[in-house]
Amino acid sequence: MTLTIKYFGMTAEGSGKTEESVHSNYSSIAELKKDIINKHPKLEKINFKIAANQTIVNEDYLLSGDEEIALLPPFAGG
Amino acid sequence: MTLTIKYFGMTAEGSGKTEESVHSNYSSIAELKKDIINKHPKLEKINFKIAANQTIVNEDYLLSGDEEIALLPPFAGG
Amino acid sequence: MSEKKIKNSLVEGPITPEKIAKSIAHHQVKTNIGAHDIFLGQVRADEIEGKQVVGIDYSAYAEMANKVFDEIREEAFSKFDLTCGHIYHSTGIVKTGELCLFVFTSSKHRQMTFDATRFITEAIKERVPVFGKELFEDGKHVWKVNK
Amino acid sequence: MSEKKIKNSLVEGPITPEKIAKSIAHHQVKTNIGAHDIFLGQVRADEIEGKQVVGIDYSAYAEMANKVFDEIREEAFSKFDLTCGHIYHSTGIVKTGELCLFVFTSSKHRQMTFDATRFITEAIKERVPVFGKELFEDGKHVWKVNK
Repeated sequence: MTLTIKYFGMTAEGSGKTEESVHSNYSSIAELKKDIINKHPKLEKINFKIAANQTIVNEDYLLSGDEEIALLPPFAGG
Repeated sequence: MTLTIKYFGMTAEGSGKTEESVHSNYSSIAELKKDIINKHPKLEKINFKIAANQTIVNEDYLLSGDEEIALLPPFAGG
Repeated sequence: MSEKKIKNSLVEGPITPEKIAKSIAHHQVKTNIGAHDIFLGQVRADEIEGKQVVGIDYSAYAEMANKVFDEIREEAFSKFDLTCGHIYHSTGIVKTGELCLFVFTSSKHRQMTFDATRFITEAIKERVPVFGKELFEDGKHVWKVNK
Repeated sequence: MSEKKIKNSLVEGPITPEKIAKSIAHHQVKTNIGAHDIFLGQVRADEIEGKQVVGIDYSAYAEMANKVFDEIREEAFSKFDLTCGHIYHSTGIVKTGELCLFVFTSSKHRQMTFDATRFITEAIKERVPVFGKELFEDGKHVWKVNK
């Protein structure tokens, strides 16, 4: 599968990226998250939620295809 | 004493006046009110509050001098 | 007896969107403000006994109204942690669709402005001697009564 | 899968008082409206560790943000008896004193607009993926976190 990973605010700052593509067969978000943190160790200390296809998901969400994954730091709207 | 009587909205419509002076020695608002209604019988059917010197008062409020009395129909601000 | 200068909160005719914009712009120099809440009253084309309201002719016991507007503003400042609080109410004719009331509060945080604007608006409806003649196209009228 | 047209609620740069005035003026043709409630978020010159904030650089996950703005607006319409409901949020730099959020609801009666504007504002703070970099004069920054 091809996942598009999007980074925002603190997670963009921590990874040095705003977007990247990942080709691998992850089963769950938890597995993907571990891999992303390995690649971008600064993200370990950042509190973020994960969205799959623009909806917040839990770590046990099962990835099923080419999805858009976003690493969302705390919201600051308003 | 000289009382200035002010009428607004429905009470102005009912009395045909916006202001008049009354020279007499009323003791209470109740007494004054009775006299005003005798003079302007259309006011009998109108629901109004009375202000003395710009403060709402009860009918047993005692008049003590030259005061400004206002007959206030229901409020419609906003 | 001490004389306190009472602000005039009454405006002749409708309150314009431009007045509101100007008032908002004036608050941009106050950089301790984080939140504004604005209530606007607009005249509705209500149908009463088959006839449509085309406007409201507002009158007020001006001296008392301004005194009560002032009291309400002071109560709001003592109840809520506000930076600013403004009230404007129309007198004279305000046509349907036009604005007759403008309540504007500002604070560091949002909760206080929400509470304050609501408090002020409710208090105005209940306590300020403003009267409204609802006008129909045929020249007839009824007197508006706040519920 | 049905495609729903999602409204764009994101505005580049600060929200101007003129935009607000224009939006208010647009509602004057809707003569069933009796009450509007407007919430405005303004950028504060907060002091953080001895340094003053000079502005916030907002970024957003735009597609998701607009989807969530839409959901919040729909929830407000289902909860409250509204005539209109609008949301605008800034992206990019908004300097202190400038406006970053504009929530505008309209209804026949006031209670619904008070409740709706508050509901929408709280939901935005909690659920919309908008991020804010608080900028200092020396070029440094901290990331804003909603409480």
